[in-house]
Parts: sequence; C-alpha cells; structure tokens
Amino acid sequence: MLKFNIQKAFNNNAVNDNVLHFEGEIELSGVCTIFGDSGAGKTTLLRCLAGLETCEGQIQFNQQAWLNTNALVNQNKFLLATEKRRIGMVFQEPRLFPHLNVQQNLLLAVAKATTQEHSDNIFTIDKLAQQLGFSELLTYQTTQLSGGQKQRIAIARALLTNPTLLIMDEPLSSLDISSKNLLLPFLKLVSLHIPILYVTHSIHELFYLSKNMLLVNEGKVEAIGEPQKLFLDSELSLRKFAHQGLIVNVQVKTIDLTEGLIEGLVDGQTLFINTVEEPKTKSIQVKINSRDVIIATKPIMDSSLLNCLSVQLVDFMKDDKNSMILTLKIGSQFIYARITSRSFHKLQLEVGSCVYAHVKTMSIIN
Amino acid sequence: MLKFNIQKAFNNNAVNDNVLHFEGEIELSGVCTIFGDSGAGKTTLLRCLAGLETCEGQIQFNQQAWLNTNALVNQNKFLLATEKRRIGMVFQEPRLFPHLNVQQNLLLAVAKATTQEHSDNIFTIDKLAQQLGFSELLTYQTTQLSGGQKQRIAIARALLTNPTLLIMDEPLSSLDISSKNLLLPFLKLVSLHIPILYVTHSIHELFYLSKNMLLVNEGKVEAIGEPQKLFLDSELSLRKFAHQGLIVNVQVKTIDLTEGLIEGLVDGQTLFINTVEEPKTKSIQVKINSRDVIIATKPIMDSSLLNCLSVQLVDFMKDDKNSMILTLKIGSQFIYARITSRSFHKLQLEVGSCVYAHVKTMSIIN
Amino acid sequence: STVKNKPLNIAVASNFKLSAQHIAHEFTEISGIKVNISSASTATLYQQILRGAPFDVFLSADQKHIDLLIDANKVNQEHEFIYAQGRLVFWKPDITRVPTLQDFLLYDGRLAIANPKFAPYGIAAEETLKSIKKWQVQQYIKGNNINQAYQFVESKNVRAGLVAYASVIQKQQKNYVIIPQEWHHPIKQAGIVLNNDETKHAQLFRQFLLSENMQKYIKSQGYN
Amino acid sequence: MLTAGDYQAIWLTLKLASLTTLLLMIMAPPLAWWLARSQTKIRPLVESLVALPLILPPTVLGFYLLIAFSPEHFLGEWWLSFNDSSLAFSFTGLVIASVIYSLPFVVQPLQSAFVHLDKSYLEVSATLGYGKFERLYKIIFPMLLPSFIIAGALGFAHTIGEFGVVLMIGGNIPGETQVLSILLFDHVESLEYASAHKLSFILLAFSMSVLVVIYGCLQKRQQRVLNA
Amino acid sequence: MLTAGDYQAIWLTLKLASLTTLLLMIMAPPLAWWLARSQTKIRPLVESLVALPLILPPTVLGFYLLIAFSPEHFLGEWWLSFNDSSLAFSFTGLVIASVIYSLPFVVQPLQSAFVHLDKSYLEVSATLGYGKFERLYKIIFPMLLPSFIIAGALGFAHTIGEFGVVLMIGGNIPGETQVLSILLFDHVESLEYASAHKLSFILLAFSMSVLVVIYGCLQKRQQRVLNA
Ligand SMILES: Nc1ncnc2c1ncn2[C@@H]1O[C@H](COP(=O)(O)OP(=O)(O)OP(=O)(O)O)[C@@H](O)[C@H]1O
Ligand SMILES: Nc1ncnc2c1ncn2[C@@H]1O[C@H](COP(=O)(O)OP(=O)(O)OP(=O)(O)O)[C@@H](O)[C@H]1O
Ligand SMILES: [Mg+2]
Ligand SMILES: [Mg+2]
Repeated sequence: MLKFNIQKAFNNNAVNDNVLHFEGEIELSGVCTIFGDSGAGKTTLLRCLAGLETCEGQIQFNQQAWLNTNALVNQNKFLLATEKRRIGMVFQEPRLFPHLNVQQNLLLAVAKATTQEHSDNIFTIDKLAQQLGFSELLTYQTTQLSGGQKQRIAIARALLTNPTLLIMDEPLSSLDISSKNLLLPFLKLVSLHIPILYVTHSIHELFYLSKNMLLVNEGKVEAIGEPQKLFLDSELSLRKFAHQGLIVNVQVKTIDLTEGLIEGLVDGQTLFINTVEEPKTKSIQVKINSRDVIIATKPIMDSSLLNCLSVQLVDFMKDDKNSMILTLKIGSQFIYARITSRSFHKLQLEVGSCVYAHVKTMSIIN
Repeated sequence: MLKFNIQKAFNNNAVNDNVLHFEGEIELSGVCTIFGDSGAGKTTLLRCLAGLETCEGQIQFNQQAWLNTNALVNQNKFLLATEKRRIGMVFQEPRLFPHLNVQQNLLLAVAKATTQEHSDNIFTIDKLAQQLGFSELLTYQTTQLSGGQKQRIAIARALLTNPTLLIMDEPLSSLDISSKNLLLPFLKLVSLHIPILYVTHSIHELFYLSKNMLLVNEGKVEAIGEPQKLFLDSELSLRKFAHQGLIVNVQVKTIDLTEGLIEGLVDGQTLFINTVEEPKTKSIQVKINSRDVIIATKPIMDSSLLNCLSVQLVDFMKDDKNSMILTLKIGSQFIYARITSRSFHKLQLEVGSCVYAHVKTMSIIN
Repeated sequence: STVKNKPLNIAVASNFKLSAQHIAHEFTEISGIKVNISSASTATLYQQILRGAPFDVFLSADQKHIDLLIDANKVNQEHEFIYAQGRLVFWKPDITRVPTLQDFLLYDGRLAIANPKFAPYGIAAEETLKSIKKWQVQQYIKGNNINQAYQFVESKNVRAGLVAYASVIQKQQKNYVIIPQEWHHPIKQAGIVLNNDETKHAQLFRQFLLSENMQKYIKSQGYN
Repeated sequence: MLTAGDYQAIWLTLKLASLTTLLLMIMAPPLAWWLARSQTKIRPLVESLVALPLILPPTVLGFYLLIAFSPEHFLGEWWLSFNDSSLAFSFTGLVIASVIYSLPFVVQPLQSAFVHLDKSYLEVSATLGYGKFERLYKIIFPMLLPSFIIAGALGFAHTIGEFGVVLMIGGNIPGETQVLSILLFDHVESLEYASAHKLSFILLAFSMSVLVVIYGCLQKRQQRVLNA
Repeated sequence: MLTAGDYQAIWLTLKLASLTTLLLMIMAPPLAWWLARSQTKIRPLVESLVALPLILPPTVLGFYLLIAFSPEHFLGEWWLSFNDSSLAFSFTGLVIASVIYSLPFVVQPLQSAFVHLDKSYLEVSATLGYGKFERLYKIIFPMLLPSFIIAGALGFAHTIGEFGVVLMIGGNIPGETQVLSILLFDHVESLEYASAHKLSFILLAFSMSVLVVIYGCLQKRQQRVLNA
C-alpha cells in the first residue's frame, strides 16, 4: 500500500506558481500505471515518491513512513532518504554512468543489493542479459550503445538492486517492437514479485500490464482504479480515449493449447481468446478494442469470426464527424464499439436495441 | 535525391571492429522512414548523413556533394561541414540549451535561418508554438519542462532553421497520444515542403507518414522502397511484422465530408474510408491491418461492416500456434489477413479459394 | 630645464631605503631634480643592473657586489664610493634591561640573523659568531636580508637576533647592545654612479650624499 | 591617507592586471579548447608547459625571464632593435611576464569547462547552421559564461597578487614597474608596517568585494538555471 | 653532482608537498562540494576567502602568517603551550602555510567538476541505494577521478613552487624549512648560478615528467570514455 498526499510548487517565472498536488492511495500488487498528458505531472509525481524532489506532505509505503512534513508541533519533520526507500528506478533517459562499462554499471547495482536483507535476489546479471538480450554488450562502454540498448541496461540495473518497489518512467518508449514484445511479458512477470509504478503513453502497455491505474491531469490525481472502470467513466479526462476499448472478465471454460485457444464465458456467452500458455487463474481479463467490434442485427455466419455476443445497446455518442461510439451491455459488463455513422444509420440502431457484437479472436488482447 | 555509400567502423574493445556499411539512394520527397531493430544502426546512419560522425565514403545530396573520401589520387578528400548542409535535426534526446529559456532556444535557430537565402521561412515561433501547443511555455527555463514538452520544442527548433532536409530520430516516442495525434498530421504537412528522414519504431507512424522506407539491419541497408512492397517481401527482416498489414492504392470516387467518408475503388471494388479532410490527390493509399480483416465465404449482410471485397486466397502460412496469415489478391494488389487456425479450418480454405474479405471502415488507416 | 625633469633612478639596498628616501627628498628640495627610489635586496639589484636596469646610482649594502660590477666592466671604478658603514647589534627585546655583551655571549636560544651566504649583515654576523666561537653551536633563523631578521625578532617568533643598528634606531628599540667593531669586518656600504651622462645629475647626487650634512644624518640613523 | 606613490602603484597594478587579463582572455580560450579536445600525442607536453608557472618558484621564473629579456639573448635583442630601452624593467616586460605567469590560471578553468561540455551541444549548434567559430562565441561562450568569468577573475586576481616575477624583472621603478605587490613588500622590508597594513587592507577590501560580487552573481545564475 | 644540502632540500620539499597535498585532498572535496551546491548567502564570501591566497602577494600573506604565528597571538600561543619552539620556522608551520596557500588550487578544479556534474547521476546513485557519503566516494569520486588527480597534481605542484610564504615564515633552516624554492633563490642571490641552473633543471625535469605522465594518462582515459 502506497499512500500519499503531497504538494510540489514550481516557480516558473510566471505570475503565480505552478502547484502540483497529488493525493491518493495505491494497492501495491502488480503494475500500477500512471497515465496522463505530456506535462501533466507524471514524472514529478514519481520523483516525489522516490524522494528525488523536495515536497510537502506525507508518503506512507506499507508500514513505513517515507515523508511527513505535517508533523505535530513538537515532532520532527520526517523524511526518509531515497537510498533507504529501497526503490528501483528507471528514468525517462537511461542515465548510465559514463565512466563504467555495461558490466560495471550493473555491478554497482548488485553491490548494493547483496548488502541488504534479501540477498537471494531473483535477478542476476547473466540471467537479465539473456532475457533482455544484451549479453554481447557487457564489455561495451556506455557511449558505444544505441538508445534502445542503453534503456534495456537501465532496466536491468534497476532490477538488480532487488527493490521493494520499481518505478519506471516510460521505460519502453525508445525500444523497437521486438524489444517491446520481449519486455512487456517480462515486466508482467517481474510485477508478480515486485510491485511496479509505471508511466506510459501507450494504451496498449497500460491495458496489457496493469490491473490498476492512476490518472494524472494538470498536476492532480484525477482518479485511481481499474483501467476498465476509468475508461468507462465519461467524467474523466480519459474520455478522449473512449474509442480505445475496455477490459472484460472472462471465465475460462476449456483450454486448447494445440490450437492456442481459450474458450471462455462472458456473463454466460462464449468468447474465444487466443493464448500461448495456460492461464494462471480461472478468471482472466481481456481487452476488447472498440474499433474491433462489429455490430450486426443477425449473427454472422460462414465467416472467420468466431465470437458472436448478444448485447444490448445502452448508450451511443458521436465521437467525431464520421464515427459513433456505442456502449454495449453484456450481462453485467460493458464493451465499446466504434462504427461509422453510416453503419449506425443503416442498421437503424437506437438505445435498447438488441444486436450482435462480433470480435475477431485475433483482435482480443489477452 | 540523397545518395550515399558510407562505412563507419566502431572499435568496441572487441576482437574485431564493428563495421557499419550503408549504401543506398533515396528519393527526397515526403517522409522517408528509417526502420530497424534497436542497435541496427539507424542513429549512426543519420549521424553520418548529418556529418556528425566521421566516416568513409561518399554522400551526394541532390546536386551537392557532402562527402567524398574516395577521391582520385590527385584530388582532395571532400567533406562539407554539418552547418553547411542546411539540415534540421531532431535527436533522440531533446538537447535544448540549458542556459537559455524556451524562446531564446528557438531564436537561436531563427537567427541562423534568416541569414540564409530563403528568408521566407514558412515557420515562425508563434505559429509553431500554437501548432505544437507550447505557447505558454515560451518563457520557461528548459529545466522546467517535462520530457514531452522538451521534445516538441526541439522539433520546433529544427523546423525554424528553414532546412532543406529534416532528420528526425524517434521524435515522437516520448509524447503522449494527443501530442502524437497532433504532430503526425503536422509532420505529414511539413513533409510536403521539406523532405524528412524519419526514424521510428512505430509501424503506425511508418505507414501513416511515409511513401518510402529504408530498412536497416545489422549495420546494413537491407532494402529501400515503398513500405507496402517491403512488408510483402518475405526475404527481409521485416517478415516478423508480416502480421501487421499492408498498404493498398485506392482511387477516390466520391467524398462525403458531412459523414466523413470517402468511397473509393480498389481495383474496381468499393472501399469506404473515413477521413477528416478532402484528400489532395485522386489516388490515395490506405493501410489495412491483417488483424482487422474478416474472411467469409458469403458476403456479410445486416452488419456494421461497410466493406466487402471479393478476393482470392493466393498463399497462407502458419504464423504462430494459433493463427494463420493469408495473402489475398484484389485485382493486382494484395492484403494480408490474420485469422485463427480454427476459423481457417472451419471455412475450409485453400489456395485459390475465392472468399470475401471484410474490413471495418474504422480500422482502415488513412 | 627639460633635462632637469628627467628623474634620477636610484637603486637602494632595502636596509638603507628609509634613509635614502630622506636624503633624496632633501636633494630634490635643493636641486629640483626628481628622484625615484627602487629598493630590493643587493643581490637582486646587482642582477638587474647586470642585465641593463635603468638605474643611475646604485647604493649597495656591501662592497662585494660593486666590485663584481666593476669586474664585469659594467661600471667605472672611479665612480665608486663608500657612503655608510653598518653596525650590528645584539637585540633581545624580552628582557627588562638593556642587555650587555655578556648576555650575548651567554645566549643560547635561536638567533635571527641575515643570510650569511649573501647578505652583508649576515656575513658580519657569521664573522662575529665565529670570533666568539659560537658559530655552529647555535641555531640560526636566517632572514633573506637584515630587515627580515629584525622582523623575526620583532614578531616575537625569535627571542633575539643580530640585527642592524639602523633598524633598532629607526624603530626606537631599546634592549640592544652594539657589537664591537673588532668582531667582524666593517660593513662598508659602497655605492656607484652607473650613468655618468651629460647632465651629471648622478654625480650631483653622489656629492650631496657624501656632503657633511648628509653624512651626519646617516650617522644619526645608525651607521658609522 | 594614501601617498602619491601608493596611488601610482594602485593605478599601475590595475593597468597591468587589466591588460594582462585582456590578453589572456584572447589567447587562453583557443588554447584551452585545444587542450580539452585534442588527441595528439604532444598534448600532455603542452599541458605541462602551461602548468609550469605553477611549479616553478616565481623568483626563479623571474630570474630566467630576466636572462631571456636581457639584450644578450634573442628576445631582448629583438626588442631593443626597435625600442631604446630594454624589455626588462619596462611595463611591456611586466605584461609579457604576467601573461606567462597567469596563463594557467585562465587556461585551467576554461579547459575544465570545455572538458565537461557535452559535445551534443556542439552537434546541435552545427545542425542549427552555426559554423566552427560561431558555435564557440555565439553558443558555447554564453553557455559557459560562468567559467569564462571565473577564468578572467582568477587571471586578474593572480596578476594583482604576482610578486616574485615582477620583483626580478620589474626593478621596482615607481610609475613604471612598481606594482602594488612590490610596494607592499617594500613597505614590509623597510619596516614601514603602518603603510603595509593600510595597503594590504585596501587590496583585500577591493579584491574581496570584487570577488564577492562576481561569485554572488554566478550563484544567482546557477540558481536560475538549476532552478533549485 | 648534487650536494648533501641539495638532497636535503629536495627531500624536504617532497615531504612538504606530499603532506600538504594529502591534507588538502582530505579537506578540499567537502569544501568544494559545498561551494558547488550550496544556496546560502554566505557562499560567495567563503568562495572569495578561499580564493584570497591567489590575490594576496605570497610575501604579504607570509608576513601576516608570521604575525599570526607569533606567541603574542592566539595561534602561536596555543602552539607554544605544548611545543617548546615557535610555530614559525618549523616544518609544521610550513605545512599550515602551504595548506592555506595551495587550498584554492585544489578546491577550484574540484568545484568546477562538481558544478558541471549532472545531478541526475546523484539521483541514480540514490535510487541504487547509495547513501550520501557512499555516493561521493563510490560513484562520484571514480567518475570525476581526472578532476581529483588534476586537483592533487596542482596542489602538489604549487606547493613545490611556493616561495614567498616560505621565505617569510621559514627562516631558511636546512632540513627543517629550507625547501627547494628557497635554496634555489639562495643560490641565485649568492650568485651561484651553476648550482641554481642545476637545481632548476632538476625541478623542471621532475615536475614536467610527473605532469606529462599524469596528463598523458588522463588523455588516454578521456579517449577511452569519449571513444574518439
Ligand atoms: N524543475 C521544474 N521547474 C519548474 N517546473 C517544472 C519543473 N519540472 C517540471 N515542471 C513543470 O511541471 C509540469 C509537470 O512536469 P512533468 O515532468 O511531471 O510532466 P510529465 O507528466 O512527466 O510529462 P511528459 O509525459 O512530457 O514526460 C510541467 O508543466 C512542467 O513544465
Ligand atoms: N560511439 C560508438 N562506439 C562504438 N559503437 C557504437 C557507438 N555508437 C553506436 N555504436 C554501436 O553501433 C550499433 C548501432 O547503434 P545505433 O545507435 O546507430 O543504433 P540504433 O539503430 O539507433 O538503435 P536504437 O533504436 O536503439 O536507437 C550499436 O550496436 C552500437 O552498439
Ligand atoms: Mg515525464
Ligand atoms: Mg538510435
């Protein structure tokens, strides 16, 4: 549990100061993604939490106080130094030490990790080098690396300190697609052991990684919660991403690993999901993008579409000139569909209509 | 026209040097995207072209020689200094000058631009500040900016020098989605005036921006050509992105701006495309992602799907455990479809089958 | 009279600087000739003159350096003169009475002297100590010149020293005893006219310096 | 309170320090730049030569300069060929000696700044169209202004404090070569403590206030840039 | 070739310079760090004080030290309370004076390096678990090693070349305070030019070779890091 109520004032030569005020409480398990516009204050929030930025207020990490400047009169203000917070941090830039080569950079992190209680760090340099694909780079000087190579090493370094909390600021944005595809599952795995605070601009990463998200807007925490909940909320600044899609809970019925298909139930209706490995739990979450949902008044036959859900149209709104966003109800859950206005009119849809929503199995993000 | 044949040797403390050898010729109009894995040599290529990295070989920009170290015995080696090449450059990091505020940083670029021939620079600080959304930041110190804010200013700075070639190294990777959505069309517009060499890891940006791409792999230029051509080529390192999709040429028939729809023809068959503005030319290019293509043995009726193309299956391959990639022929053009193996078998498809390919209008990338 | 305005440059060993200033002042009053005084250690001035320093008169603290200049054919021997003779005193400011020679003979603390290697007063001090068989017995604190030896004592860093009579007179000190003349060779301070140009200003200054009045004044400043 | 001689020495010292600093600020930046970047084998040698005045006792340096300036040697001879008095004991001689003596004080802060200068800023400047020299004075100079100011201030200060060299080659001639440090030493040597204390105090007060102002401004600027 | 006195002076000089450098390398880094980062109002004052030995002619500095060392003043008195001879004319006195005199030479390169040090490296170190002091000696020190070496070398070199201060407070005692620079001056003053030239040559050759080696190593390292 990470609980904070902090204020940070920046003096920007402007008439009035730029005051950021973050308040919230995050359940620390898995990845919590921090999401928001450029300049919203994500980096500042992370830096305050890491103790790299002086700020006013309180921060509480599990049982441990990290900051308390609102102490009672006869008490001392309390500030736990960054190095005592046992966090691993990946910055927006790699920040490798220029006087050391790759291996030495990593050893600097290892040296510190082994002197702390949990000497049984689950990560070692060799394992990480293999998993993140930089085994041949170990003897390189850091100035000899490409942008993406540096970033992978920065991630390894943060992990090697054996942290109790991992803070990552857009760690994958400079990586190529293959590296991203390698690292995303890796980070998801890591998050089973170490909670991660994760800043990203990618909705894909957001939904792929996180059970929990924190929405930052104009220097404030706008909302904290499950991504699918927040994306459904039309009051939030996320509204502009409404077209993106939602997460639904699926009960696993059968798993066919040879075909790589899961047959699941969404409130009683069958949904096929592609997979590469057996899911860990009976109940899984998948993301259905609004742009992938096809609406039909009759079930579609004789096509490659495997999924046909009987849904009810509960709301619709014009998104931009040519598209409509429909909110569809499946039992107790919702999905969005984004279709052209022309189709909307052609199908003569209205609130309450019962229609069929089709989604390609390939489009469902597990 | 940018023609180069350059060699760059890095000494990486390894037994043998790491020699990059780039050879190619690029038509300079619009955006040419440089694509490749992390560490493939994209940044190095750009730096060599910009004259920031010493290298051997020749570079020819239109009529102008930029580098020639292979001169004849009695001739001098030739190297045009970076500042004389009239290029604008956006680096992987923003690199703003820390002692100047935002406005002063930009003025430094303007000062140089007006002393050159074309004093009628199409860009001004005010216009760019508005277009890129940093009007309120002009008086900020650069240390007071967020990562994304810095990057937008770095882009503006490069444009203000009034360059004859713009070189951009992953310029949008640190930006939020709104900024990306703002900047992508903007850069496309810019590229009508100034050719752009553009490094990105995003296939979306690649297809959105560029008519031309240069594929870099392991320190070599693997291929140069239209993106759709290269993505079709199974010999290239791009094969791993085959699932992503292809570009098709569409003849514009009618444009309905109220509904935001273009009705076009793909080799005689109707295709609806959404749009926000009237296309500039009669022939446009759109991208159809393989994951968005639905195959049916009969045309699908009574659904939100507007596009139904009659296609012929010319090839298929297993992609991973559970999916198949089908190559479909529409007249003289091709698209990919990615469907589950289960659907593939259910529909009893085989090479030569004539089927119907459906694509949501919303899924087509204009 | 434009010629008169050309100042006379006089190089003075630093121990004689204050007296020289007074004399120069008087000289200017009478003759109207401006005088510039430059002071440094004798050895430094010697080297500078050897390398063409624009001095008209050189007032050394000893005779040796003048002789060296003559040997080097830099100057004419006729222009040499003795303008003063220095005296050494044993100065011990931390006793309540005026010390006697007996005090000097019995003193066995650290003693401040000028460097016997090159400073004229230092050479005299060495001779003195040798004559009373105290050389090599005592520990010396060597000043670069005699005034520095004086400073060492004055700042109480050394309890006693062999310093110039002129210094204790100038600073109106009391607790000193004059070292008998026989204990060392006389500290003859020689001077020489370096620039014997048509104006003869330098010669005028020499005459003035050796005049009875000025010699009397010099004696009053602690010289013989 | 101060004698005419004191004023003369102060004025002469300021003149010498200003002129020396000016010359150094012209010569030192290119040298420092070269020392910071060059990869040639002779660089360590040049670097050591520049640092030499730090090691050599100033009087010894002065002694050898005196020999070099004397008409018997090339430099002095060449000077005498179109001047009627020797290079030693002249103001020009002092300026030359001071430039040599204070060179490391100006070169070293600049070199250190240049070494720490991230070359990415140079690259950006080039892509903005700034040529080799424009880069230096339009971008690097304003960017490293604090280092230039410190270099200048140190050069100036050290020239004011210079003593040993001037003692040897100056000849302590009032109005020509008798600078403040020499006059001060003179006062001390001739036991004129009151004058010595007075001059020291003035020297101290002046230097300290100049330095405090400079360092204060630099601190403000640093604050602004770092945005504490 | 060299006399016993020469050897003694050389040995003494090396001892003095080493000890002084050692003390400076302990004192200077924290001071330089504070000067590079502090935002307090008194920082420019302290900065100016540190720079003072650059401005004040060394003989004048020596003169005031002589006064300060005398038993009439606090420092000298305190020293005499547990020593039987005065602080002036002692090796300890020389060390104290040298530390004061060479302080700016060590502080300034370090301060400059610290100012140019990107604070992001400190932040990374903190997130890696390195505490305030560990950061300094486990990360910043190795990272800025060249600056530390240069600072040490300059302090050492300048102590060797120190003359004015030692002249005033040393008293020219062989084996105790007669360092090389004083002996050299002695030779010059007593017109023993041959000895002077010899000693100068040795001083030069030694210093130059040390400097050339140091600068050469630093250049290599720079090459490796910058990867020319
Ligand atoms: N040191 C600073 N001084 C003053 N203002 C600052 C400072 N750092 C950040 N800001 C301001 O605070 C706001 C939040 O910045 P922050 O870096 O936290 O944004 P961000 O959400 O991380 O954005 P991005 O996605 O672009 O990285 C911005 O408006 C920025 O201008
Ligand atoms: N200065 C250098 N010295 C030695 N090797 C270098 C240097 N710069 C780059 N390299 C090597 O050259 C290769 C290409 O690097 P480059 O930076 O061009 O990659 P990139 O394609 O831009 O990668 P990324 O997408 O990660 O930015 C890498 O393997 C890198 O290790
Ligand atoms: Mg940020
Ligand atoms: Mg790159």
